[in-house]
Amino acid sequence: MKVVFERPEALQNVPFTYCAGCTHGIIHRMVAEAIDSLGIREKTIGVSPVGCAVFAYDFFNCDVVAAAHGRAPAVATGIKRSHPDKYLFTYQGDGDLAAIGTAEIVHAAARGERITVIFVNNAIYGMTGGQMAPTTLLGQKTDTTPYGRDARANGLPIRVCELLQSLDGVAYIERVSTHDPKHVLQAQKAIKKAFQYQVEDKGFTLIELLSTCPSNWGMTPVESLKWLEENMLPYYKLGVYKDIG
Amino acid sequence: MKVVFERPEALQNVPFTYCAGCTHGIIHRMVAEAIDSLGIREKTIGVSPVGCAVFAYDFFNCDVVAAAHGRAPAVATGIKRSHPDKYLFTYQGDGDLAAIGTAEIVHAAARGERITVIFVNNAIYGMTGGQMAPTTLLGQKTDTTPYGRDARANGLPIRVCELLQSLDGVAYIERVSTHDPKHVLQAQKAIKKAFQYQVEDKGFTLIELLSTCPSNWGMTPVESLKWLEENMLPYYKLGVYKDIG
Amino acid sequence: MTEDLIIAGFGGQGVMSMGQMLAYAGLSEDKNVLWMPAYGPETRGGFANCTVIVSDEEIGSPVVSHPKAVIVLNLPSLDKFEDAVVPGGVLVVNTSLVNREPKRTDIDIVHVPASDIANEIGSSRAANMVALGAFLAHKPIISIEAVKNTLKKVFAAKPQVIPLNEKALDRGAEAARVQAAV
Amino acid sequence: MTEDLIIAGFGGQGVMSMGQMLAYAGLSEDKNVLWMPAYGPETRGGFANCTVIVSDEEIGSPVVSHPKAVIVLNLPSLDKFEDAVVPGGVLVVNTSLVNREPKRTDIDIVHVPASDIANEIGSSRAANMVALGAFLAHKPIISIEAVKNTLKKVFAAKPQVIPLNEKALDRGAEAARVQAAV
Amino acid sequence: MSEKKLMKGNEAIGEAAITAGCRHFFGYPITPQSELPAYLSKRMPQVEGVFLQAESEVSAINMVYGAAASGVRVMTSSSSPGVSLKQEGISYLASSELPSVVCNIMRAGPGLGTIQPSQSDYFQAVKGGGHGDYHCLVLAPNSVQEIVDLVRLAFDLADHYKNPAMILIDGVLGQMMEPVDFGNYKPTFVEKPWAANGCKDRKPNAITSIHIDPKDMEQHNLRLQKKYALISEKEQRSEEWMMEDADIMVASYGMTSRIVKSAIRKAREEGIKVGLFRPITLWPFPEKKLDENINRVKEILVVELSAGQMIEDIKLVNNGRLPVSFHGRMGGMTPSVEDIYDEIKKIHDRLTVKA
Amino acid sequence: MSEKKLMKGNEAIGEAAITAGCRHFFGYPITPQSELPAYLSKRMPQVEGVFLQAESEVSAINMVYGAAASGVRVMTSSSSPGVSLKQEGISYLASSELPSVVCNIMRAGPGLGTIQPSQSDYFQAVKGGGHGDYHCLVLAPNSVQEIVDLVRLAFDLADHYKNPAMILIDGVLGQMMEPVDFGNYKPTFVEKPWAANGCKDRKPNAITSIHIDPKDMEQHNLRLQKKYALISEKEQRSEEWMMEDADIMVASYGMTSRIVKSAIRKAREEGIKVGLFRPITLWPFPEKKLDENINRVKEILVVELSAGQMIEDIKLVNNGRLPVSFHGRMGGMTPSVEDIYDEIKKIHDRLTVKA
Amino acid sequence: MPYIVVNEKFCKGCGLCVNFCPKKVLRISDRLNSKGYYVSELYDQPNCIGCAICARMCPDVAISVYKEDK
Amino acid sequence: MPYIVVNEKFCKGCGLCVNFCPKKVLRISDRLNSKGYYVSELYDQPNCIGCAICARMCPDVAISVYKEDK
Ligand SMILES: Cc1ncc(C[n+]2csc(CCOP(=O)(O)OP(=O)(O)O)c2C)c(N)n1
Ligand SMILES: Cc1ncc(C[n+]2csc(CCOP(=O)(O)OP(=O)(O)O)c2C)c(N)n1
Ligand code: SF4
Ligand code: SF4
Ligand code: SF4
Ligand code: SF4
Ligand code: SF4
Ligand code: SF4
Ligand SMILES: [Mg+2]
Ligand SMILES: [Mg+2]
Repeated sequence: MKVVFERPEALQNVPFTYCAGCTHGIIHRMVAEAIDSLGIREKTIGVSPVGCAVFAYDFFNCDVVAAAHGRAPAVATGIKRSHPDKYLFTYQGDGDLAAIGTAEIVHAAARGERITVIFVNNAIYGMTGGQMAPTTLLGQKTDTTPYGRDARANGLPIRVCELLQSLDGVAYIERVSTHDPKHVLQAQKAIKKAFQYQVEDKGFTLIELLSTCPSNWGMTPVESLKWLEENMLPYYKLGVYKDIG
Repeated sequence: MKVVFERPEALQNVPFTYCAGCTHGIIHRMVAEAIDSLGIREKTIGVSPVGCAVFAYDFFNCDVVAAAHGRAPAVATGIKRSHPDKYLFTYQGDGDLAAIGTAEIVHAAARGERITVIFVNNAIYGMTGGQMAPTTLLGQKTDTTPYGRDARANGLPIRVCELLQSLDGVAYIERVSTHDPKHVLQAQKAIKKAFQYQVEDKGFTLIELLSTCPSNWGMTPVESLKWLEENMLPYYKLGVYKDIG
Repeated sequence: MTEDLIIAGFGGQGVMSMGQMLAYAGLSEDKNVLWMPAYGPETRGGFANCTVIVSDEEIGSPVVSHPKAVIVLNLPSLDKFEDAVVPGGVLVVNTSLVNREPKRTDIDIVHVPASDIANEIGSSRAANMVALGAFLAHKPIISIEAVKNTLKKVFAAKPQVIPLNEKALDRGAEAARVQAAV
Repeated sequence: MTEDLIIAGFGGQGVMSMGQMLAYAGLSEDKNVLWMPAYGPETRGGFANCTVIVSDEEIGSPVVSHPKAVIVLNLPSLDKFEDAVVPGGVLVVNTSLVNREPKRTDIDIVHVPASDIANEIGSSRAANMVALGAFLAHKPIISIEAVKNTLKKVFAAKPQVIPLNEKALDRGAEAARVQAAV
Repeated sequence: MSEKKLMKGNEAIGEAAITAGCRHFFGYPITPQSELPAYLSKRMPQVEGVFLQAESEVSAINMVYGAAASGVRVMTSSSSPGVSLKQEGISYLASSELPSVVCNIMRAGPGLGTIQPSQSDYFQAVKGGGHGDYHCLVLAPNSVQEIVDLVRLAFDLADHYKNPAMILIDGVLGQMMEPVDFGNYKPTFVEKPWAANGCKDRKPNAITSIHIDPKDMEQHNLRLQKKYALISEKEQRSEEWMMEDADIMVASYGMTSRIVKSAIRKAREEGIKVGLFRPITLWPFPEKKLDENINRVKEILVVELSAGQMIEDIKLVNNGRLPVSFHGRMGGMTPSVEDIYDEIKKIHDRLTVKA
Repeated sequence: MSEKKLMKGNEAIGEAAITAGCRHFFGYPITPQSELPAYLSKRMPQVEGVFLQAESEVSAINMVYGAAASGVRVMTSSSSPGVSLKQEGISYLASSELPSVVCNIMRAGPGLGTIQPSQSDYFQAVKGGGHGDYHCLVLAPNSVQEIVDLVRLAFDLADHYKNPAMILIDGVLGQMMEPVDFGNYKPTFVEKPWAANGCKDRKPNAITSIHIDPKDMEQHNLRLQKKYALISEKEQRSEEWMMEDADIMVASYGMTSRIVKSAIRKAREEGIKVGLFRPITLWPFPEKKLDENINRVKEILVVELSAGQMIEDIKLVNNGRLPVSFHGRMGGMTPSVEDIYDEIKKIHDRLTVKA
Repeated sequence: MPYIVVNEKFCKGCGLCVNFCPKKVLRISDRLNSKGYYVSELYDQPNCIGCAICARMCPDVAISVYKEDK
Repeated sequence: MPYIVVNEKFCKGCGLCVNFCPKKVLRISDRLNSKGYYVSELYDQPNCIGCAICARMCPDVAISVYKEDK
């Protein structure tokens, strides 16, 4: 017998601290597999966010620097500019990347910073207990939109891929999802391609992954995937937003 | 004899502190005329930036609040949410709006904040003596790009209209120029329309104005307008980027 | 007279709301009350506990290192708080989820299969109320009546859950009384 | 011995570079030197002045309220600094742009039509050097030779401007000497 | 008589603000203050107020700047790292003299640290974490009821002095529940003719903090310093508890002072003459009362959740008169009643030997 | 012997950093420090270093965080409002123990203020403008030559103690030119096995400032405090000038100390026994030397460009022994030699009457 | 015959593997692990086709998949 | 006949009006204003057509334009 699927080397052998059924875990695995498949684990440095993935340094089996909330792209820039021969990825939630970290992500992209951004869009602030995120859908109830998100009062959701695609420094941006095995496979390819582009020194790369938060959405893990599919996909259209090839 | 052109009421009767030939002055006049033509001077509150326009409160004949560097959209939001019946405009340079203030402008636009943003793009930091701005062109020499802006080292210029157009809260965005009388007329119409949309409560409006900085570009005022036309127009394409009508 | 109590379990067992209920009830009896939560790290599903103080006097420290009573709803909570109870104090143990005997011999120990009883009467979620009933039967720092009245106020919006909770309190109290009688 | 000097004019008159030139020259003569700029507000085209201190001793305060010498290149600078000069000090005035007589009688006043002379010899930009020449002729805190040597170093990259500047220095010095002779 | 409600400290801040006429809140989520935005996101719409979650703390404080400049009562809140991000904005608020209320529900730093309670932002709050010479009014309640009282006071003082006011509490106080009585308070509203809210029938108003000519800027600073001196003269507040006959003074503020009270009770039971001096305003620091008390007692113990910050202000007033010792916990840990009691006992024994 | 160059203070910072082996600079323009980024944007490419203009001060300090975490020598600089924006980042650097150098070329606050020189960010620098209990090493040169020496020292100390170091000067010192000698200094590089620069042939490194369990966070804080105590023991630096026989001690730092020196010269000419005590490290504050001097003199005058900030640290060491008076200017104004002389004279007369 | 192994230390009983297994050969057992989760189990091994869909969807990377060496 | 008036207090002599006047009736004079700028002047009034292009391009809003009342 041969093992055809096992824990990738780029993951530490410790359990995640994510809630049961949270797709953060699937995304971790895919990132680790991309790193392994390119054989770059020892040359890869991750930058973890403030958000549920704040402990990512315990999970990835490579060097990891924990950034302040929203600043991962700046931290990654600092590292990349010091070690241009290393591969950098940031792992960021939607609050981290699209709210407090807006300037940092826009400018890292505009600079064409040679980093790979793993952007986990779960339409909520997971870690702090379920407040509205920039990506929270209209009508969605959260801790700080108790009556449902209202465009006038709370603003409209931000689509990050669409926002960044006009920037000349971007080499590759794609939005993928984690709600079923087929989409997970696609997501996996996208992540690998992003790292590949970095290895080839093409420019800034970002993969947005639609993800769940069963705890704060108040659903079971299976219900969460369904909710993602039915509610997030129509607004957050999957696909390649930029690819310089 | 009748006066067919005179200082608008919405300008104070004091000289500007801008350098000779700086198009900041033309833009001030156009904003003031838009306000006058809509008869909203007493209901208008301006928010001035940190940049050469930091003293705008001395020039506009309406209430003005001076924001911290880059934060004018947040300040304007604070005022608008307190006085929804008033008309708010921010007046911001490219450093102010597209560098340090990136998060604030993106989110004000995403929220569909009912404000009008007057965005003065002169491809440089005027006030601090000519450093690179996010909008500085490739190859352009500035105080902090002494060898000319290099994509790899300094990043690529940001096109603000293109960046913001994907946001659902935006009602109207147009890029105009100040380099000759014809374009000034167009610019004037655009500014008026933006205020008009605000009066009609349509959403977020922004007018980007290509502008000069004779002092830091090291050119005469007339040369500056030519340089703008020849160098900025090809990269910063004029036109309407969004108009919900 | 000042009574203090720590209630501990894991997130989702209703530890927090149970403590709040007690504090509300104390307030309705015109006592000074204080409720203080202690959460685990920002990540989910960890352990949770809260402190409740009920007193006739001004309440000083909200931080109680040696409470007069502890209610533990699961094993890790027993491990953590057993030693904290003051000598002569009370320890209520949810035996459904705790598979060892407490070691202390200088305190009163109330055993109550709270989760089992709760399941029996219809919802595992009511285990907290069963444990509370058991505690109050043993040590009536607040009357069970006051807690029931509080229940009515708190659940005014969804009255359907009131009977279950009342029943849970009663069954818990009963279990404690039976034990005392033994 | 410590010599201090304030040079004032408006932005673009070369006030700053003139001061720096003097400081460089002082350094080349192995003196302690200090150059300190004072700009107007962040907006452009305002007034500018700088302080130069040349000394055999350790230099203390860079802020000089009462300098031993002042060079003013325009009227507002005269208005601002006339009173500051210590009694017995020197005031050099660019009469081309200053249309009033200084009021002080307790100081040496050197009149020099610096802008006119500069225009005459080919570039209004050299007015600063004319004024500097005049000052040094009157009060040789540094030799004009040292300044000329400095010029050569500073403008090593564009040697074509050196002759003009040398000429400016000489013409300024000449004007001061003529005046002294009169 | 009004009824008592059981409320979390964070929620009480929100409700107190509403009763104080505050209808504008701009904030960004952070533990352990999240109950406050959650509460206000429910309550503000009910009173036709504005709750807006900003994209960051930087943005939130600048929204506060705008709202305050336009004359309304406005509040923001955060916890330590978030408050660090607000420092530029707070310096601007102070310089532009804009009345506003900023809450810091402190957690343990430095860095990301942990979400447990702390008092290690004292220096930042009272010495000025931002640039320049300025002061916020800093109020440090120690119970949920006092939170209500001081939040209201903060709004009134902020308006009166045209100055930002800060509510400084730790995470425990923010998250614990106690009964509160909202009583019959009426806010003291003042006219704000300086506000930028449209120049109908008057000259335009300008709100700014730039005074480019240093002479003007110095005058501006002197004006501010004069105001600070006045505030310091008029607004010092503190509590003395069991101090009448005390030999030992324990100085402590906020939640920590309640642990101290329990320790003092215990010590008093054993006849130790010890009392509490509790600053309620951290700035202005209650120097006058402290000074009086220092003249009466023999030794001082300072207890804080920090490496020792308020102790500097105590020492500055003490000016060498009495021995001052310190007991502190860090990183989210809190001292127990017994710990503090032990410290008191040690001092007591020392004093007894001496005598 | 190496030749002397005439350089602006801001440029000297840049060149000193390069000679100290710093090849990474991240900054954002602000007056009056713009000469530094301008200089380094020219110089860094010449030495294969990195000059990057960040989109904001917040971003710049976090780029510094990344570069420092990856083990290189790195610097940023700004002026007062910009430094306020860096406070969260500085707290993170301190907590994660990342060696780095931050320059603050102070201007007058609060708010936007003006671009003229000031020393009103002393509290922010030494007490911690960010959240939590932490310290930066704070060095305050008073000449362009000393800028060079202390910038180099800052890099060496930062590496040695794994701590951020700050260069605190005012705008005058940043913009004035003086001769400097770059001498033959060699930086003391240390191994950084903890750095996150790729985990080849070793276990992965993690750089973080979160310690979610308060027990761990307290231990972390205790470790930091221990380090700070060690630094305080070893790294206090100060200058005493004409103090041997002085009755009056004037305490002053940075550029201001030079005005004081001129005033002292003037006073000495008239036989007044006065000397200068100049803290060179503001943190750790030179308590030991100060203490010794206080035991010798009769009165203290503190001179600062602020409403009075360092005076608190002087008073804490003085602890009531001597009278302490203050002379300060604000808003970008500087005192004249005469002003300070007058203050000295006043004290002298007072002391003479007394005697 | 292919089979899978659930690392019970890692499994949180979320049920995603169960939900997506095309062969429906997985279920949540009544075994609690040390963290208090009911773990997933392969109750019908013979029908497992080793497609690894379960493993791909497992957020806790708790599943290894084995197949004949061909 | 149309004409323009330059507010000499405001004019900075930038020359934009001169550059854009379609009739070339403007020039920079040799009069210095109080700020030290050589101000613009209408030296050929009869040919001014009152088109206001100069005014529109004046960054210092220093120009007023007059025309016959029709
Ligand atoms: C400066 C600062 N502000 C706020 C916080 C509090 N905070 C921690 S995580 C978080 C948001 C997390 O949401 P997201 O980025 O979407 O990640 P998720 O947990 O959903 O994966 C916030 C606001 C903080 N730690 N620091
Ligand atoms: C927090 C902060 N950072 C930096 C500065 C310095 N600063 C003043 S204006 C300015 C840039 C101005 O450029 P821009 O916004 O393009 O306006 P312009 O002067 O070109 O019109 C900068 C960086 C500041 N005042 N505050
Ligand atoms: S809180 Fe939400 S995002 Fe965070 S680990 Fe739990 S389920 Fe995942
Ligand atoms: S510096 Fe440039 S942008 Fe600023 S006023 Fe002068 S010309 Fe205009
Ligand atoms: S998907 Fe993974 S964690 Fe979830 S039940 Fe299956 S094996 Fe367990
Ligand atoms: S490998 Fe395929 S068939 Fe086997 S258990 Fe997993 S999902 Fe089911
Ligand atoms: S355009 Fe205006 S400022 Fe310029 S020269 Fe003409 S009148 Fe003067
Ligand atoms: S109005 Fe027209 S024609 Fe007359 S001066 Fe102005 S630009 Fe020339
Ligand atoms: Mg999220
Ligand atoms: Mg600009």
